[in-house]
Amino acid sequence: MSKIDEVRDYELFIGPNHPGISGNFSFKMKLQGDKILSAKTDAGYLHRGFEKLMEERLFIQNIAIVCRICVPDPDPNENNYARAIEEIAGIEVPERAKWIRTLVLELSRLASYLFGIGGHVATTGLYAFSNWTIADRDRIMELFEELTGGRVYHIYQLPGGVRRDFPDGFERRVLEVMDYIESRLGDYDDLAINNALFIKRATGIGVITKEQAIKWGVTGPNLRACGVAADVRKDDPYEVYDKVDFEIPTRTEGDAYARTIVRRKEIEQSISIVRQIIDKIPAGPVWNKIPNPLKWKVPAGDAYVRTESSKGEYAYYMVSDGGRNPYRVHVRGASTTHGVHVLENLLAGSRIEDASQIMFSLDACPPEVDR
Amino acid sequence: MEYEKENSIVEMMQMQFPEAAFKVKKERRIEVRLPSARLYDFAVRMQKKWNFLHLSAISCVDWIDDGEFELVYHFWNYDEKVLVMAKIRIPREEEGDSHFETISNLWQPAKFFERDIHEMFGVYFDGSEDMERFILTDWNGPPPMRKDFITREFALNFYHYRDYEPQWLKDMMAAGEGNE
Amino acid sequence: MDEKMTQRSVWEKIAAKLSKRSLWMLHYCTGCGAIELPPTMTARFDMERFGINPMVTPRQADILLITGYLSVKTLKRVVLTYEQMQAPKYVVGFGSCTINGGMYWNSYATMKSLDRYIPVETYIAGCMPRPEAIIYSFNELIAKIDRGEANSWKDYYNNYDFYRENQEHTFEGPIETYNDIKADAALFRI
Amino acid sequence: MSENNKGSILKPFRALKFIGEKPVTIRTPFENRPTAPRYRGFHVNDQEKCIGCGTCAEICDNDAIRMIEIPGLEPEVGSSNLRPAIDYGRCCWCALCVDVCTTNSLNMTQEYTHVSEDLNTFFMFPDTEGIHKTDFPLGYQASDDSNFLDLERVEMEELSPEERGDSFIEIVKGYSKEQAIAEASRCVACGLCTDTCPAHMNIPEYIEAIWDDNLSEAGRQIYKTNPLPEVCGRVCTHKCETACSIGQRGEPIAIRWLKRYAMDAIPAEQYGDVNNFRVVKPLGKSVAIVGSGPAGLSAAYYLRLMGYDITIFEKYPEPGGMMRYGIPEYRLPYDALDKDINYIEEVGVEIKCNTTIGKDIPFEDLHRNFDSVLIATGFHVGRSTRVPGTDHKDVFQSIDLLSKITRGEEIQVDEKIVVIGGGNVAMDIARSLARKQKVKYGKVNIIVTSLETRDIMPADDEEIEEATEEGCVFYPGRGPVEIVIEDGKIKGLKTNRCLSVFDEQHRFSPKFDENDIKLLEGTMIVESIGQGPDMSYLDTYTDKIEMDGRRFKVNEFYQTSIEWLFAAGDIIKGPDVINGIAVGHKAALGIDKMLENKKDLFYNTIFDVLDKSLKFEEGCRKSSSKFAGKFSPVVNNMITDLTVKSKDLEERIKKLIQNENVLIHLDKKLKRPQEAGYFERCIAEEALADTTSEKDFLKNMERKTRVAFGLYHDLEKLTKNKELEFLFGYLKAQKKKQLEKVEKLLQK
Amino acid sequence: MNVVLWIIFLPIILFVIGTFMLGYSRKFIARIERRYGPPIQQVFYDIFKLMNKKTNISHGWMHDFAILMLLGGTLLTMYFIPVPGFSYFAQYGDVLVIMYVLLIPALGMALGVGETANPNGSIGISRALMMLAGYDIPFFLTFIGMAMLNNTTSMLDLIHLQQAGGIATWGIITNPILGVAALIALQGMLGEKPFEVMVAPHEIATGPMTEMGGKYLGIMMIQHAIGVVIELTIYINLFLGGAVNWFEYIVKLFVLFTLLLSVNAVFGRFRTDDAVRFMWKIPLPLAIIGVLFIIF
Repeated sequence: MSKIDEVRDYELFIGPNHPGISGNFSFKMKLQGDKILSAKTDAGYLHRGFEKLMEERLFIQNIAIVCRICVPDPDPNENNYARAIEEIAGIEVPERAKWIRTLVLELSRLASYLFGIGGHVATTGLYAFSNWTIADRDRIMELFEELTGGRVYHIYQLPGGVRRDFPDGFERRVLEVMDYIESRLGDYDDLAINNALFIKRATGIGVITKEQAIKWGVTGPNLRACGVAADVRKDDPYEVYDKVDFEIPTRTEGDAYARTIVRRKEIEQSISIVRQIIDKIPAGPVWNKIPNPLKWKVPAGDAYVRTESSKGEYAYYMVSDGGRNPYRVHVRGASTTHGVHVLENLLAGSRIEDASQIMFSLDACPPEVDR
Repeated sequence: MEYEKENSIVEMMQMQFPEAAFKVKKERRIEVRLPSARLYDFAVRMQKKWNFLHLSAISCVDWIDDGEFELVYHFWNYDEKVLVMAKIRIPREEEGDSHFETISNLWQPAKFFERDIHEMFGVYFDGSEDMERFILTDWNGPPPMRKDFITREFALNFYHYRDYEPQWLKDMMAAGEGNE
Repeated sequence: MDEKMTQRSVWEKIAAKLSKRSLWMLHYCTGCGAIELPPTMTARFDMERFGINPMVTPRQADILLITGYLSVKTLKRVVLTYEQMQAPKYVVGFGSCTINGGMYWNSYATMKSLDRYIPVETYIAGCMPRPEAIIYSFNELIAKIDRGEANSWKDYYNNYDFYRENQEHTFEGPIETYNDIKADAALFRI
Repeated sequence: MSENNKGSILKPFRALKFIGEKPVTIRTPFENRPTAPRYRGFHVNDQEKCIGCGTCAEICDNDAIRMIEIPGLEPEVGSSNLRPAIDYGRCCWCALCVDVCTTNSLNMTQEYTHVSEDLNTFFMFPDTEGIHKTDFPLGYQASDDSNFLDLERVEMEELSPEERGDSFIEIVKGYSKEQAIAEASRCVACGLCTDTCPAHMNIPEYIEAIWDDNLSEAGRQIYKTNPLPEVCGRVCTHKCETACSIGQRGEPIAIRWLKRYAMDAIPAEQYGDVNNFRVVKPLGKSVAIVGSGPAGLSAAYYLRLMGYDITIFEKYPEPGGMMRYGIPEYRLPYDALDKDINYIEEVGVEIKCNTTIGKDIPFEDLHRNFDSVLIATGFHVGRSTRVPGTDHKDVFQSIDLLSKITRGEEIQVDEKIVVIGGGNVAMDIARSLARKQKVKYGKVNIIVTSLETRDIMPADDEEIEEATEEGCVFYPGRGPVEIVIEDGKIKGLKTNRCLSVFDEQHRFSPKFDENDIKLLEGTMIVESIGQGPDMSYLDTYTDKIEMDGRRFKVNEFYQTSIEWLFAAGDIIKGPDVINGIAVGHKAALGIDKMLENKKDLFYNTIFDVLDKSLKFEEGCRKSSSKFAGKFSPVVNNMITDLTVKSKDLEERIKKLIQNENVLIHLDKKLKRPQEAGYFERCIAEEALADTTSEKDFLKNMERKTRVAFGLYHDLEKLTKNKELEFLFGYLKAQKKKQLEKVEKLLQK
Repeated sequence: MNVVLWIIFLPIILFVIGTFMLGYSRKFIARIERRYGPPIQQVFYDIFKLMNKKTNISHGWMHDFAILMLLGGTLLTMYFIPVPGFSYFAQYGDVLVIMYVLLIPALGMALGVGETANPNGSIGISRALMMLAGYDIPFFLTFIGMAMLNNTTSMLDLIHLQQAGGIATWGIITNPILGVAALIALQGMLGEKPFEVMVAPHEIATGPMTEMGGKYLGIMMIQHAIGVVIELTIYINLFLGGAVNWFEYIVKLFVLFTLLLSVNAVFGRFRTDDAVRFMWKIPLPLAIIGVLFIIF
């Protein structure tokens, strides 16, 4: 590096309180002008030691804390946790509970996508769009509130089923909300998705090729934006995803815009899944009683369960030694790849104005990294 | 036959790794226990030959009573749609780091997981380019995920907790004294 | 408190009346409670109606929202951030975690009571608080400013040693800050 | 959205249409916007319904629920004086507490706004009104569909009435291991049973051990307060099950059967190992016990444990007293009884049977040969109804018949028998006679009549049911008028209807309807309306002992007015086995105190520890130490009450005894996570004073704890506590500091 | 005497108009975002609050001086711009002077922010200067064009000419090409989206303002409020026939501002280089064509 370069290089520490970072996260960038030479992520601001806390709590108590691992999309956590126990202990889940769980997962996905694309568009300065999507997301929050009793943290999926059945008329209101969101999609497209300026900004940013994506361990919508039609819901079906009909939208460009488009298209798929669920859901009990949770030992064993969260592959590795507490729970957050080295790889060589766009288009969720 | 696909994969792998113990856990889940020295070979073959392109995660379990760490590698095959959990055990060092070889040159995600395990358990992966502290940069204690570290104990000892003296309690106590 | 109120000059009263209408909060998601901030900020609950706007740098902000738990790593940044904010500044603690550790009461990584590290103006119960509760708390804060009672920030200047001691205990060593709080206190006569 | 979408610059302007549209903003956020009906808001607790079981505190993730003692609230059977208070600095609104509540008293409202600068307001005592005393509709409520508790008991297999009708084989088959574990897993370890049990057995602990399949631990826990578990596992009146919090909405835990399972599963020869019995210190002093009933055996066991030489004198050929001679074999097989008694003999208690005090040995001799005497002779004389005709030869006392059956003597069994009495003894004799009838005549014809109507009959429901199944016919609510005798033979019992048994002051004063007369036919009448003591053996002492009404006047340790003479069992406090055991245990402590004069030591240690804990707490508060504030203010007050307000030891002791359960409460505190380790720390500090090594420390600590909380506290758990190790480190550091300070001073 | 009163009150009047316009802009955008938005006087509260801050961290005398330079430059510009009823200084200075003094605030800001040594601020300033290069040339050309068209460099004369001829002689009618070019440049000058690259909260945390708090930010906001009015006034004076009275003036201000805001509300921001490229690709050629039209 020549002397002049040395002078021109400087370090910029972005975060943790920076609007261009999704959540409490930061990275150190080496810049030359406004070109990023290299970036180094720095996580741990949200570290609470979940995996450790879980080891010191009863199985039942953990259902209240797992949802905190990823706040925008908490339900895959609950689902993973419940399913891991079910797999180890061999607990059967009633059919209706499976459908309800799928519904909850899809609603959560919808909410998260609305949040995610709103966030991405907002990084380009188009705040009207995020105002819309987040306001519309609130409708889904209200559905959750009605079903589970909580807006954000649902604490709803128990090992063996779900905590409560639908309240009266819930199906109708779900459909209403779905209709509403569907009716809004046109506005979304007009304002942002088909906005020439947004397209100009988002295309060609943070391009991941198909080969890179697989090598870097990219999953979820980000992988599908690179042309790989992989989805845990299809490949490794859980709950009732093998009984509902849906497509996996893919794009081939692998850039920020493609990622957002994939999410935008998946909103439609999710709406369709939710409608199918409401249509097909069978009657029956929603919870197979587990033993008294204060005196409950899960037999020794281990299980690796995966879900497709809105961010990508979300997996739990649970080990039980036959005691009252899980012996070990390893949380594989979807953003552990996206938020760290995929981000580092993409940032190197890009420009500072695109940094936050890259982060938001990856929809990286720092608490998943930190746990 | 049940688990036909899984069994055929196991058969194929068993030929190459006769010393490994395979088990089909359930649909799309295969468990294999390996001697730790064979893990790297296994990983190379997994990626290059058997097309397990996705490293889903590396988990570490601290079996303190056995004096061992268990490393569990979760490999996913996009085409066959099968997950292989490769389990190895390495000795657990009481003081300082345990050591094991890295696979981060094969899979990039391994970088994160290995770094994470290093921080949380104190297992150093030789050959990895980046083993710096990451999440726990401000932490001075032992690797927290080790079983001999008890977080409740540490927290109660280290942090300050609040002492409430609400009015209703005072009232209640006052009323109680009046009754006596 | 009554004494202080009577001591307020007319100008101070007018100033309080006007400045309570504009409160800028720092756009800093310290914890999971921040998930309810976007709905609060955006169309559904629209807190800009009450003059509350998200601001991106601590220099411009009046309110620091501690949205839930703080890991020690974040706490360090929060202290730095708080010191960079210009007085008068108000801290609002969100939810259980800021009061007595909340969910993470036995975690090795999070602080348990916020008021040991920085003075806190008001707390909101909830895990996490709903947007309505957040707006209600802002309303309370506004009323408090109007009454001239929102003076917790002075405490940081006056009892700096207390806060610094707790900070250093938790950080297990001194931290480097950019502001000399005691000198500032003398300079601005707080 | 084609693949190569360049987008549009004009379409975005469509968004301008929203200028004219109504915004989606909610206009009134300051008011509490109504939430969904299921919302998880602040807690409310129906104080009337709440029983203070603490299950909510138990399941809480965050240690957010603290059970506080309510002054003025008296603990009752099945409800404690604790109530939950909620720390909103911890709560995460997961509502697990609602779903686990045993009574459905804890619910959540739709209220969600609480903003305050005063942190004390975040510690809330939920009542029906909620945090701001404003009316909000209920939100998340307990529902039976998703209740975590297992309300149904694991069915106990029994012999069918046909199978058991003609034999004295034990009816109840007992749990298998799987059944027992399933049943034990239902327990929420609230400890209400412990409060109710006369012997204050460590019920949650042994149930937990059973659930853990750790039978030796279960045995150890049981033997702490009950040396006759096989007996209690079968015939206990199980007051604990009435108190059981699961019983609030479902079937209570089968505590009795679980105890029985645990003891049955441990072979007799392993008792010693299980219990790890060791005589603390042979003292060379001796105690005589008259009567080998539950009270006598219990006192003997615990006195032996303390190091005394015990001799029990028994009138009958075999030990066991009423347990052997009063309870029929189908309820309590002699094997089980022998198992218990053999163990007590094994540990070194000498039982002299066929020795009647007053006849074979004069009472005076006991005083001369032993350091202390405990009389536990029980009630062996049946009471008569004294209606005309009771002196007929075919009128029997149930207690005599039962003991004859046990001794294998032939008894008269007629074809038609009338039993008078509604208690368990009446059931026993009725059912025993029914068996005899079945053998002799092939059918059962027994009439049971009692003053009490069916709903207030003192006998256990299951006893009555089983008796009915076995063919006994009940005529409850009838009082005997006279025994009709014709030709020297009994024709039957003339009864009239009983209107009420007790008067308004709950005194026994039956009122009869003279017009409703009925003859209950039978040629043999058995009276079973109660028993009384036979105190003739006391000889001259009868006059010397102060009486309190019809019973002896005793102090809290069952010491009579004669210093060396203690009394226990039915003659003091009846009427069942478990009370006998409890009284025996306590009398043993009394004897120990009398003989070893440990009284002051015992109490002084308690108060020392309490004082110390208070000072410790104060110090912690002052130095803002991390240990401060883990101790609920109520307990603190209680201790202050005991320690500071009265300096006089006697007065303190009196106060301690006034609240009989104070030790149990303290002991419970030790088990609650919030306050656990608190006393331990204090004790540890004391123990540390004269220790050098870690081993010493633990030993010392054990000793101190044993003395302080000798009866109830769980020593094994304590010594295994991981916290201790780190505590030791902490204390060692403190001590080192102190030493350093001293050294510095010395240097100066 | 009249002049002295104007000198004293003009900044205040323009400041009041400016705050209300900024308040209006927030309200306008809020409606598009489907919410109510703050009260229209909100900006005034904000400025008051900032000026009332108890502590104000300074980064050295240069920092303080630069802030004053920022405000001073703006006020200076203000006096050279004719508004209804006051054109005392305007008769001495012409468009070229205005062009020159318009640059002073930008330089002031550059100096001050340089002193804070915050990289975000430095990036913001470099972006601001780049944008300046982008919009200033087309804007300057439109000045020249209008001056050439009307054969005068005096803004006062330009206004008089347009007012004399009615709507038909308004600059936007006589030379729409220049009008459009200037409008686009004006959007850039105001820093409205899509040219909001200088502030760009998501990218560089409000750029130059990063280290500004309390009174410093307050002064910057006052400057911004007055600056918005000045820049719009220049456009009105050049292309929309100025204003005869204050009513007309304010109406024209709001109409023009609404037009610009509509674009602001529905577009995101350009990347810096795209923004400059856009300025040079569209307004600059347009301006050149416009000028060429006038020349030939």
